[in-house]
Amino acid sequence: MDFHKVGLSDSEYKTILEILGREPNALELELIGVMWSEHCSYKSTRPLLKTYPQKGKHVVQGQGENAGVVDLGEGWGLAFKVESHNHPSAIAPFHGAATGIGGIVRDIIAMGARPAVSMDGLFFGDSNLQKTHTLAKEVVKGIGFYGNAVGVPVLGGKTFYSPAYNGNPLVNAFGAGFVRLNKIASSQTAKPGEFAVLVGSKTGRDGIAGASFASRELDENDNASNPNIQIGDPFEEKLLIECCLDILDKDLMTSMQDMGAAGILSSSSEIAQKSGCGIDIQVLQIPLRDKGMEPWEIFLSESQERMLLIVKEENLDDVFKITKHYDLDCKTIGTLTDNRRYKVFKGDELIANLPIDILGDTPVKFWPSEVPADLSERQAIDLSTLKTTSPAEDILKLIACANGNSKHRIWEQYDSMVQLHTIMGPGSPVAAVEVPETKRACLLTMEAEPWKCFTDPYLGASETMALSLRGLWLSGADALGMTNCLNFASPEKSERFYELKESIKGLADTCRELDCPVVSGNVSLYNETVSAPIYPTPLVVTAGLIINRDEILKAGMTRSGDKIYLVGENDGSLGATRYQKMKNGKPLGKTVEPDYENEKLFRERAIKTAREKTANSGRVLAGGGLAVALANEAISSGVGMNISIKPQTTVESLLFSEGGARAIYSVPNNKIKEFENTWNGFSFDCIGTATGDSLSWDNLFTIPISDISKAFLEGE
Amino acid sequence: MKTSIVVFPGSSCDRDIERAISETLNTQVDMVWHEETTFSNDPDLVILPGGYSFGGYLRSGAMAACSNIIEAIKTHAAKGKMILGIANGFQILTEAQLLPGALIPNTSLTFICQKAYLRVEQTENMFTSDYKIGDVVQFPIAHHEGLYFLPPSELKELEDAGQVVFRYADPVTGESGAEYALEGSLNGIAGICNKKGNILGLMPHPERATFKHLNGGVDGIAFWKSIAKAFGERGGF
Amino acid sequence: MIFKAEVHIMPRKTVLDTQGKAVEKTLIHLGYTSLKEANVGKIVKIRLDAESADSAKKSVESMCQDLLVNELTETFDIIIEASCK
Amino acid sequence: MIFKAEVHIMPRKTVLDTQGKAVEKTLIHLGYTSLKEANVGKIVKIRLDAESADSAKKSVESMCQDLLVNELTETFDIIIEASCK
Ligand SMILES: Nc1ncnc2c1ncn2[C@@H]1O[C@H](COP(=O)(O)OP(=O)(O)O)[C@@H](O)[C@H]1O
Ligand SMILES: [Mg+2]
Repeated sequence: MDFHKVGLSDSEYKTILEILGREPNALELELIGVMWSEHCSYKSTRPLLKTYPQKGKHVVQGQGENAGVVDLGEGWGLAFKVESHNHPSAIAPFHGAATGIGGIVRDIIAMGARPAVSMDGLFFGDSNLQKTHTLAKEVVKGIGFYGNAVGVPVLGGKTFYSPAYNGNPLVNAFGAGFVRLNKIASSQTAKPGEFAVLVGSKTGRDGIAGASFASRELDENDNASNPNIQIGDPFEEKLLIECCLDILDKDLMTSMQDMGAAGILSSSSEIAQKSGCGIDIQVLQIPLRDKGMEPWEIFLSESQERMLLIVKEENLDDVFKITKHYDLDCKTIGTLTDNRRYKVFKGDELIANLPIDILGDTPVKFWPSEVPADLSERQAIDLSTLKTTSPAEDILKLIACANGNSKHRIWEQYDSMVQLHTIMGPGSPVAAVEVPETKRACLLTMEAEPWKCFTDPYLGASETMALSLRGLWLSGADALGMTNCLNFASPEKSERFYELKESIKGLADTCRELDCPVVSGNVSLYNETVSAPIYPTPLVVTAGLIINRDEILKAGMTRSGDKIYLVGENDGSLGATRYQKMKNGKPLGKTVEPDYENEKLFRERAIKTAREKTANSGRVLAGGGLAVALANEAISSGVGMNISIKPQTTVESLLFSEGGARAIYSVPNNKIKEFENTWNGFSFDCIGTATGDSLSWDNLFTIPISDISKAFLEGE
Repeated sequence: MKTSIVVFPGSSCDRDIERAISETLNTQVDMVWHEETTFSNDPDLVILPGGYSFGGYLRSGAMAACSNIIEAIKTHAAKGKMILGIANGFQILTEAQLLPGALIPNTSLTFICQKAYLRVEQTENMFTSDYKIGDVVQFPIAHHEGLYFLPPSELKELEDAGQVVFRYADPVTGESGAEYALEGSLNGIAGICNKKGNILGLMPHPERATFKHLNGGVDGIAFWKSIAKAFGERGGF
Repeated sequence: MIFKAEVHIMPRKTVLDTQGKAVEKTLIHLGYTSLKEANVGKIVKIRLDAESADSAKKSVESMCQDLLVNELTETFDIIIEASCK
Repeated sequence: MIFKAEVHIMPRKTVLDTQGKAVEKTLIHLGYTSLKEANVGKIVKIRLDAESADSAKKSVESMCQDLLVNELTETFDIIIEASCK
């Protein structure tokens, strides 16, 4: 069998021969090929991911498990992770997106947590194309189909349109769950002599070699007919959640692992290797859905809704009883051993026999990195092209544009309230969920800034991360940790690898400087079609904590008579902003340089403002800058504003620049003193009053709120 | 007062209801698996929760209506005791023919999760006595098959008998009717009861409008209070 | 003997077939202007053991009443076909 | 001439028919122990104007590809019948 067919390079194959001291048989070659694929091995990014700050006082479980866990206090932890399901969603938008939710939910179960929150990061092609809408509709339907039925609320997300995603949409699914800290499950605690038990769906031919499929570029014909597509069954998944939590609650398992990419192979080899064991698997024991499946197909199948549990002999009967109660298939498929070998038996016949480390300790790949030839072109910006002749018109356009308008048509298709713990759901800049049985609240922000990362991967990633933190701080939360999904093009092209490397550096530096450890994540490479690569798209989700949920400072709570404050500098950068993109048709210019000292000053004051309740409402400046933040605040509060502030540089920069630690607050008159005291030592300015039913700004413009609202809800 | 919440495979609002009634009613709560054939604790109130029983496959509620526990629920109903079906629970009640009608896909053909405003049309039952006729309340909805359907003649009978309890309405004017039903329910019907008033089914979720720190409002509290009242009057506590 | 049965379940004419209407609209939008009408229903294919085609049909009819069909909103046809296997 | 067409759309054999499986289990629970298998699919009934049965079929086939069927997960059959009306 040709090793190239399983995705191995000449040098990789040579290494394999050295390790084994013999040629692998066909099955062994398949197994190694998949485990050494980019998707399973992270071979291009492992050294880079090591540069992330991983430790923090709230971190209970960092990278290396199915999901990270942070400490929420009072005995509770939050398990969370974001995953990509880009390639499957490009081929089969409905099923691809649906199984994306299914996959992340199982990662959360695997930590012993009850899945409690989802969020979706969606990046679609040109919003003017019918094709984009058809695809988006299917993706959203798929997410709703799965998430609604499995009973996990969607608390927010991100939707971004750009022609850069035309052939290659991105679907990133975030999941989080609550777990008792003394009940955390692990994939590293199996012991020799224990049994590997497969629970859930039967194994079929769906999704075979999906992992290697996700490790290459999409070719234009992938639409035709591809057997790789997986179909999800949220009903089975819901039963799986209840069943696994039940077994865990009764202390009947010692270790657990979900089956994601490379199904049985990766779950069984990972659990054995991480636990320092070997494993014997009996292929004839695996319940099958299709006839005549070959062993390699069985091991690589990505059939959904399956979990691998490690169970002591004396607990097997009880485990079978519980799985029967939930009407789930359950079968003992293997035994943990102490010989550190991965052995597959077909009856009495030994059909694969590999050292376990060959599947787990995969090689690293170093790609050359080169500054993109057109980077300086991307960073050049001609300010004279950015003049506004009608600020009112421009604001309305920014509010109505595909990336600025309300996404309610999407999130109203998701159940955002099931589980009865949603404090702030989709539509608010920050999501918030109560921590079970406590007065605490966990806050979440999802951010991505593809334009800024395109013009400067380092600065863009840094700003993305800072933005996600500012939202938490402003709401009154301390950041606990973050998870990230790195969506990039082929690392084999040196200019693309540069973008990847620099983005990771931007995230790592910002996380380190601002005390936010990285606890989990996912990498999706080869996101490009023959026509073009996607923008570098690191997406982050940051989790925060508020001890007293009544101290959350929300947006959209401005009351008539409040004073409006701008905290932070008047100007950010117009580079790669929503406004600049609208004027020039493509992203140009760099965003701001990070200023960590300033961020920390902001952090301290923002958290204090929320805790002391000196503001009624607050909102950080994001896409569209100050003008759009004010407009959004006015419509969500239903009250107008009279703003008066002189530009220090240009009107455009004042209204529309982005970046940096900046926010608007609405402060009731009796709290002004306290508020100003809090912000002493940071630049702040009272810029107006909340009143009337228009947003007006000196002699620049007056726009009725009803017009802004219409633009926001109806779009272009 | 004793309550049993029936749990079907795929139910997802069972724990939500448990929490909502535990905080608002003085009741002992039992979770009962659908495979049971009887209620062991002789409940006063049986609740069928929302969610996707049996994955929502074939028709929402159709397969749950074939569960073992349904016979026990029918016996409970025949005794004039209370049954409440919310969302999927309502669908199960119609499929089990404990309430008339059927719930078919929303006209939008999409799932809809939103705040919904309902006019209280009837208070002569065991679930809404703490409201006044004409009150407009907000209970969130979250469903894909929530369009209430009944053939015209039976619909008229239902209306004439005053069995419509909640109807979708305009929050400002309080006017109710089909035009306010996001999913296209006939006559804007959101919830109905049987003739005796001991069985209520509704698509909106009162349990999601029970906790003030959550984002669903608090209009559901009076709903739970009404149930308590029904028991107070009958000396049930 | 093993029989194959097909149950064709369609929305009643008095019930708005929203799905059919939506399909119709989209097809016409896609350029199929010769389309007059589209209706969407469900098909259940069943394999069952029975003495005769007649008893197979009876059995399937009763499945329809018990589970497969909601006669308030749906109508159905049953097609029985003896299977070779 | 007006033709009636029926499209029977079923989940591919290699794809799990979760709905069929659930229906099967419930029917057996209801006592239909002679049941061997149940599969659930969709049926689309179409009326359309066409020159001939052949061209009607071609047209419906193309509707299937464009909208009605997801060939990654579903298979379909088309039945054409000339209509009297
Ligand atoms: N795909 C989605 N799913 C759920 N909520 C979404 C989705 N896209 C956007 N939202 C919600 O809409 C709001 C604004 O979305 P976002 O993309 O961040 O726009 P902006 O950049 O204007 O803040 C947020 O509350 C977000 O949670
Ligand atoms: Mg945002």
